[in-house]
Amino acid sequence: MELTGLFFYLVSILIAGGIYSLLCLGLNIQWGMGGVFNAGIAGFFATGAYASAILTTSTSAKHIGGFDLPVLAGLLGAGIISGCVGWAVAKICIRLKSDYLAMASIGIAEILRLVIVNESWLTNGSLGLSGVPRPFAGLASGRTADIVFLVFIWVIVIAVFFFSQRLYDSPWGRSLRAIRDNEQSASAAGKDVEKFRIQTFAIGCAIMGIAGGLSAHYFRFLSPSATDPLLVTFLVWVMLIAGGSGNNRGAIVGALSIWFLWSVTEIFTNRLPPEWITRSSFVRMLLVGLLLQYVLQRFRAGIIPEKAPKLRYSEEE
Amino acid sequence: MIEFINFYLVPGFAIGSVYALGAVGISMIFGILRFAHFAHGDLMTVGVYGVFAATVVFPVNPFLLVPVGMALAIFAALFVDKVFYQPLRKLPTIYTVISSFGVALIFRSLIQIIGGSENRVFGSGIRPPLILFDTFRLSSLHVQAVTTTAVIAVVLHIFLSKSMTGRSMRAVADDPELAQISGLDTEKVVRWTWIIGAALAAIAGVFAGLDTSAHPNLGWNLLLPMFAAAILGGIGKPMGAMAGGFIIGLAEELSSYHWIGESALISPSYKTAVAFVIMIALLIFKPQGLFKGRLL
Amino acid sequence: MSVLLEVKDLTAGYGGPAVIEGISFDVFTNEIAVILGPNGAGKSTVIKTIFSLTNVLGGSVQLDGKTITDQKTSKLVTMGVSAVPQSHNVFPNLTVDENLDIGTYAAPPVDKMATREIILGLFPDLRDKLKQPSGELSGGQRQMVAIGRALMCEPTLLLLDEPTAGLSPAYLERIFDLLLDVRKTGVTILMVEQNARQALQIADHGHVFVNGKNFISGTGQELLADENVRNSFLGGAAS
Amino acid sequence: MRKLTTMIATAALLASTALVSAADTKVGILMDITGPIANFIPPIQNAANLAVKQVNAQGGLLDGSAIAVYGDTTGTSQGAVDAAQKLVNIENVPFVMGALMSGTTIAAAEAVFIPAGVVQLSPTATSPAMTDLKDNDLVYRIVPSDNYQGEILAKMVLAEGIKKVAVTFVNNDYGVGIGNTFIDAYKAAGGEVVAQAKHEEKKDSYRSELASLTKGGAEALVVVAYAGDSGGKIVKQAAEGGLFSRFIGTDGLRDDLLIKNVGAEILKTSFFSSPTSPGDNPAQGILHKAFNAEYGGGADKAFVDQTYDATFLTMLAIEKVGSADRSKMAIALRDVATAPGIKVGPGEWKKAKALLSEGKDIDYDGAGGAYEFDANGDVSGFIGKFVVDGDSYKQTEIVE
Repeated sequence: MELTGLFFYLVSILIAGGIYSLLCLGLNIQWGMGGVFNAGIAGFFATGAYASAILTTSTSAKHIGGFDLPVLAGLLGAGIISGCVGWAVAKICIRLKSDYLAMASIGIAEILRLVIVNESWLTNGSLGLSGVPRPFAGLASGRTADIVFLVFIWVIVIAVFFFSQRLYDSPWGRSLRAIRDNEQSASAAGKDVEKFRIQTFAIGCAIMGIAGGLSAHYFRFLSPSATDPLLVTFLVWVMLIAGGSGNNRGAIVGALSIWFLWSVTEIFTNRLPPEWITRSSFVRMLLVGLLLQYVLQRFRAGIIPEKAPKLRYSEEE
Repeated sequence: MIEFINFYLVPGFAIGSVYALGAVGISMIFGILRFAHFAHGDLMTVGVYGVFAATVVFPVNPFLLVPVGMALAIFAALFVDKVFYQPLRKLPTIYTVISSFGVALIFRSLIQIIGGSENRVFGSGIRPPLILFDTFRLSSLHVQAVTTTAVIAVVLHIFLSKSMTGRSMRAVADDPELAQISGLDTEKVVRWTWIIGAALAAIAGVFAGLDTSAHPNLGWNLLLPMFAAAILGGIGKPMGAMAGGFIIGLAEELSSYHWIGESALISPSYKTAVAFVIMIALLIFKPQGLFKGRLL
Repeated sequence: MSVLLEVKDLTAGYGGPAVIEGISFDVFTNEIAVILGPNGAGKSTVIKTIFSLTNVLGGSVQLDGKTITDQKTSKLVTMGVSAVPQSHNVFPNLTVDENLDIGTYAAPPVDKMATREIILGLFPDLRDKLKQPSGELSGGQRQMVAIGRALMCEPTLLLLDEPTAGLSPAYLERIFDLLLDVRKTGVTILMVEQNARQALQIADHGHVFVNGKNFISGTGQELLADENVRNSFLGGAAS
Repeated sequence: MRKLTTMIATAALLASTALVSAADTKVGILMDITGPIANFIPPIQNAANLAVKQVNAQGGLLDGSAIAVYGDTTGTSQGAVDAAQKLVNIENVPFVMGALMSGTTIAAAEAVFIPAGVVQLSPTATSPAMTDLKDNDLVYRIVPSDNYQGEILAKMVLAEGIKKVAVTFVNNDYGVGIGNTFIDAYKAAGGEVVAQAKHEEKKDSYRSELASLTKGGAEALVVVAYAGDSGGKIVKQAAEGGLFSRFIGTDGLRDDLLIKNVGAEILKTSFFSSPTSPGDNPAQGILHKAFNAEYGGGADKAFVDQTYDATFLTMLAIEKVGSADRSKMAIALRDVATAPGIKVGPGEWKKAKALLSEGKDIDYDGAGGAYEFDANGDVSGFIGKFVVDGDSYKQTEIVE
C-alpha cells in the first residue's frame, strides 16, 4: 500500500462522499426540516444524472440532444429538471401521510427508472450515454484530474450547505419545522401547510438532481446501471439518520462516515482466507447489514443531533 | 379469446397468487407493527432455500417439504424481530424501515454464503400443460398455486374473524393504543403476525421458485409489486392484500394484451410501472385502499 | 364506605416535564367520581397515569390497598380496571359483537354469554347492530360500544375519559343515565368530564384540578354549591 | 466498539501481510459479484480462480505466487468505480481483469483505470461503446462487440433456411446490442422479422410477451437473453404453452442450465451462436476437462472460457513485463495474445513461463478464441454454431 495510492483512494472516497453529502443535504431539507418522507431518492438522482449528461454530451445519432453545453449549465439543468419533476410529484402526492408518501415515491422512482431504460430515443436506453465531460477537463490529466473534480464537488457541497443553513434559520425554515413538529397547530396558525411541503420537496429534489448530475460527470459514462435504485435510497437514509437528521453538518458527517464504512469493508473482506475468496463479497454485504443494525441501535440520535430546540407542543389536551 | 385466457388471464392469476400470499404478510406487518417490511421478499427466499435444502436431504416432491421452508422462514422472522426490530419499536418508523432493509441484506448475503448464488431448479424438463376441452392450456403448477391461495384465503378469513388471536390481530391493526388499553397481549399478536406472514411468504416463494428457478434475488425482485398489492388492499387488511395481489398480477399481465388493434396496449416493458400507476392513483383518490384499511 | 382507589402525591408526565404534580384523592367503592378542571389541567393525564400509560415521576396509586403504579396496563385489566379513552375508543373495522368480545380477552368473565346479555340489557340500542362494523355507528352508539367493551371483563373500576365529548345534549343525558345503571351493577366509576354541571349532578364526589395540581375536592352537591367552582367552571351562578 | 474495530483492523492487516509475501503478485479481478447478475457469477469466479490456481501450481507468477484480489462492482457504476479505486490504489494491482457488465466496465475504465493508467481486460463486456473509448490503449476485451455476433447470427439463421422469425431480447446492454444488430442485419439480408419484443429482466412470467410474439407465423423464436434469467424462462414458458417449437439463442442462452431446465427434447431443432475459437480447437476441450475435474461440472456455463482466458492473459502479460510496472502492461498484453509467436493454450503456464524467460515471443490461443487485438483493443473472433447434444452442446460449424 503506497502513500500516493492511499491518497487517491481518499480522494475517491471524498468525491463519492461529496455526492452523497449533497443527497443527504437534499433529504435533510425534505425530512429533517419538512418531515416529508421521500423514499424515491434514486429516481430524482437518476433524473438529474440524465439531464446533465444529455445537456453536456456532444451530438449523437442514437438519442436526443447532445447539446454540448458547459458542465455548469448541465448541473443547473439537472437541478431545474429534477426540481420540476419533484414539484410535479409533490403536487400529486404531498397530501399523503408519511408512509404512503414513501410508498408512492418508491413507485415513482421505479417508473422513472423504467422510462430511462425503455425510452431509448431520450436516454439511449440500456446502452447508456458515453463521453460525459468533466468540468475544467483542461486543468489536469490522469489521476490528478480527480483532485480538480474533488475541489469542484466540494465547492458545490459547501455552497449547498450554506444555502441549507440559511434556509434552516430563515422564517421559511422556521415555519417548516413548526409544520414538521405539529402540523395541526401550524395549519391553525394560518400556514399553508401543503404549499410549504411542496416547496420543500421540490428544493430537496433539485439538490438530489445536482448530485445525480455530478455523478454522471464523475463516471463520464451513464447507463441505467449507474446505481441500484433501492440501495442508493436506503444508503442516503442511513447516512442522514446516522449523521443526525435536522442538522446539515450531521448530514455531511453522516454521508462521509457511512460511505467510508461502506467502502472500506471490502478491503477487510478481501483479506479473508483464500477458501472464502468466492464468498468474500457476500461476507461484506453481511457485514454491512450487521453494521447498520449496530448504528441504528447505538447512534439512533445521530452523530450530530439537531441542535435547535424542537418546537415542542404539549401532548396533552 | 382462448389466447387471452391461456396467456394473459391464467398467468395473471398465477403471478397474482404469489403477490397475494406475499402481500398478506406485508399488509399485516404494516398494520400491526406499522412499518414497511423491506425484508419480506428475502424472507420468501429464505423459505425457498429451506425447502431446497430439505429436498437435498429428502428427495421427495418439494410440495411435501414446504413446511420445512415455512418453519425456517418463521424462525428467521421471529429472530430478526426479537434482535433487530423490537429495540427500535418505540422510535419513529423510519428506523425500523431502515433496519428491515439491512435485514434484507443480511438474509440475502447469508443465503449466498451458505447456498451459493447460482440458479437452482427444482425439477428438470418442462411440465406439459393440462389441456382442457382441447383449448385451455393450464400449467398444473398454476392451478395448484391458485387453488392453494384460495384455500389459504378461506382459512385465513376464518382464523381472523373467529379465533381470539385472529380477532386480536385485527384489533391491533385497527387501533394499537386501544388494543393496549383493552389489555390485549400485543406481543403475542406481533408473534402471530410474523408467524403467519413468514409462513405465507415461504409458500409464495416456493410457487415462484417452482415456476421458474430459485436464486438469492428471487424475493427481492418481487418486493415492489407486493408492496403495491398490500397498499391496494388497504393496510392491515389481509383479505384486501390478497385481492390486491391478484389485481396487481392481472393488471401486469393484462395491460400488455392487445385490447385495441393489433399491438399491446402498453409495452410489456412497462409491466411493473402499471402496478405502480395503479397504486399511486389509488393512494391519491382512495387512500384507505380498496378495502378501507387504516390510514396511517 | 371503603376506599377502592387511593391516589397519593402523584406526579407524572410524558417524558418531558411533569404534567401533573402531587395529585391526591380517594375513590370510594361503588361511587361515581368525576374529575373536573379547565383545559390543560392534566385531567386526562390523571386517568392515563392510573392506567399506567404515562411516566410516573413520583407518588403512588393504590387499588384495594395494593400499589399499582408500576403495573403494566394489561396486568391492570386482569386486576379489574377497565378504561375507555376519549376518542378512538372502538375498533372501527370490527363488528359490535367482535368489539365486545375483545373486552373479554385479557380477563375472561365467568360466564361470557351472561355478561354479554347484561351489557346488551344496559345498551339495548346495540342489540340489532351486532353484526355491523362499529366504525359505521353514530358517536353515541360508539360510546356505548366502548363502555360495553370495557364492562365485558366485569371490572371493579371503570375509567372514562370524557364519555360525552362531542355528543348531542340528548345523548349526553342518556349516557349519564346509563352510567347510573352501570353503577347499580356494582362498578365503581372514575371519569373526566367537561360538562361539569351535569356530571356533578350524578357524581358522588368531584375533584377539581388546575394546572396539574389539586384545587378542590368534595361531594357533587358541595361542589355545585361552591362559589369558586361555580364561577370558574360552571359558568357563574346556578340556574 | 472502538477497541474492537482497532483489533479487527490490526488482525486483518496482519493477516494480509501474512498472506502476501513480498515476492507475490496481486492480480486484480473486477466482477459484478453481488447485485443483478449474482446468479451467473459462481462458475465465472471459478474460471478465474482456476487460472490463478494453475499458474501457482506450475511455477507461480514472477518470483512468487499469483494472488487473486477481487473487487465487487455490486452491479452498479458507482460500486464499480469504488471497487476499481480500491484495486488500483489500495491493492496496487498492476493489471485488472474485468468487469463483466458493459456498464460497470465502462464506468470503471472512464473514472478510474484510464486516468490511473492501468490496463483493463474485460472477458464479457460487449457494448459497442467500448470500441470508441478514448482509452490511451488501456481498455481491452476478448469478446467481439455485440454488432458482430448479431450479424453472424443473422447469417446463420438465413443459412438454415428460416425466413420469418420473431425476436425477443432482454432490455440491457447485452440484449439490446445483439438484438438490434440482428434485426437490422437479418432484414437487410432478406429475412422477415414478424414480431419483436424487448422484455424486462427478473419477471416471473413472459407469457403475455410470448403471446404477442406468436402473431405473424414465425418459424422460430430468436431469444437474446440469459438462460439463468429471462431467456430460460421464455424458452420454458413458450414450450409449455406450445407457442414455439424452435428456438435460436446466443451465448447467454447456451448454458447447461437451459437443458436442465427445459430438457433436451424441446431443444432438438434449436441452435445457438457463441464466440468460439477457429478450426478444430482442442484448447476448449482441455480447459473444460480441467474445469470439470476441479469443480465437478459447469464448464459449459456462459463466459467461463472467456474469463479463464482473460485471467490467464492478464498473468501472461505480467510475466512478460517481468515486474508489476503498469506502464508496460498494454504492450505486453498485445505481445502475448497476438500472433506471431509460439502457441500456448489453457493450462500451459509452465511452458509459457519457460518461453518468456528465454525471451521468446508467445501467442496465447484460448478456449474462447485466438484473441488478435485490433487497434481499439477489440477482437474480431469467431462465432460458432452449437446444437444440443445430450445434456451439453456440440459445435457444428464456425462462421467468421
